[in-house]
Amino acid sequence: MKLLYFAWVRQKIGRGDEEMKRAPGVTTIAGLMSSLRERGGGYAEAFAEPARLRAARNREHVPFDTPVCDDDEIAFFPPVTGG
Amino acid sequence: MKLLYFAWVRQKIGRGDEEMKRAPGVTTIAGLMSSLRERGGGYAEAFAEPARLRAARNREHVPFDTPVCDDDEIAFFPPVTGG
Amino acid sequence: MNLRIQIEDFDIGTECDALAGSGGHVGAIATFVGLVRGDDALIALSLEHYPGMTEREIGRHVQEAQMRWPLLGVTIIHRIGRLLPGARIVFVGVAASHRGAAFEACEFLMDYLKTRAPFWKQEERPQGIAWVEARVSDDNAAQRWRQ
Amino acid sequence: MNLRIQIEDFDIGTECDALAGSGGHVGAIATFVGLVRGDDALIALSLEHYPGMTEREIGRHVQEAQMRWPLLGVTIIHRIGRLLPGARIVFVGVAASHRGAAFEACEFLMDYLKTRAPFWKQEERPQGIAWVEARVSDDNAAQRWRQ
Repeated sequence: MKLLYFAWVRQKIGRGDEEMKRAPGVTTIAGLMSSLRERGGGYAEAFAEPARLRAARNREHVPFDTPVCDDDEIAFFPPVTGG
Repeated sequence: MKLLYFAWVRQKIGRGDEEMKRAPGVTTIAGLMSSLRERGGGYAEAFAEPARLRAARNREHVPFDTPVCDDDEIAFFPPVTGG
Repeated sequence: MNLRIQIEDFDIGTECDALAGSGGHVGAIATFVGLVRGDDALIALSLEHYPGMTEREIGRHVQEAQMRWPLLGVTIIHRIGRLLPGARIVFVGVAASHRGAAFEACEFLMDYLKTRAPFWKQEERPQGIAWVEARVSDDNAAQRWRQ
Repeated sequence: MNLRIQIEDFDIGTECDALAGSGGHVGAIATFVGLVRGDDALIALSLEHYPGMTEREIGRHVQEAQMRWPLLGVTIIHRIGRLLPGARIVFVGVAASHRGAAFEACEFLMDYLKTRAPFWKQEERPQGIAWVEARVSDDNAAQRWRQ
């Protein structure tokens, strides 16, 4: 899985993207968020309040209960503010 | 009085402007139109159908019953078509 | 307000730069450029205006726009004379802090210019030259601002 | 459709010339230029986007505009990176035969870009740097096109 982070999510985590092997128990975006939060540190901060976050799967906005696959590109970011 | 003609009114009359001494009986724009029509030729053509004309007195659109004075600038033209 | 009735063409970039100013207050510039369309084998469009009255009437509508919306700048350029298809004929540019005011004032001014500004147009086609008659649909577009 | 997300500035005159084309069919070009406002002692605005997704989402809205209105050309340029007050940030240009379609599509696209396009903004002020939160009033402006 490729993970992308934007805006303050990127800043808290300290990087804009990373490759990650999906753990067998992670089947949805919500599950992925939980597993990332458990990493602690900047990840715990970034994923502390899911209501402040939005997600995209393969460049489409999706709700958190969306399933994830091994070769997905998943992005996390705050609500967009427009240009 | 200064008279101005625009668009096809100008073309029918054959000139764009002229100075004219107001005849004593001419007290309104309608009266002025009648006196111009009586000149015949292009004037008669230009003023044949008042409904097709509009008038301005001193650069303001006015109805035909508007009084005219000796030093007025009176213009006759078709309804404006915009730019 | 920058209002010009002229034979010469104009440069859109230059006009937009002037509208942007240097104060950092302008956040939005809405512009409209009208071009001569070559529909129905049009050869040329010739515009005539009433010097003095045209500027006064357009100026009055710019003032009305400035009362209705919080504007930071308005530029209107209207060309006259004989124009070929594809030629720029009119420019309206409106600067404001926010886009809503800029868009609305720009459209308001264009609706006025296209319908009630003191211009007369002559169309040159293969079959001859004819004066353009006032149009009802355009009047409706201008009329909606009166409601 | 001409869609660019870029760091570089753009030239409004060049973009308008491209929209005018050479066919003589374009009668109306409505444009919008957004500038960085220096309100509240703003030092700079920095924009970040999601490459790939931003273009796809904007492109989808351009397609929607093309279905709603008879358009002859659409250009959207959005700058990213760090921009100072007075800098141009966005250009939307719409070409059509008639002004109504050009104005409406231009405003529709701007309402979308300013509210729901995948950009994030950071404001730099004397007291510090802060991310801009999504605004409700902008959402309302975009929402009216859904009715």
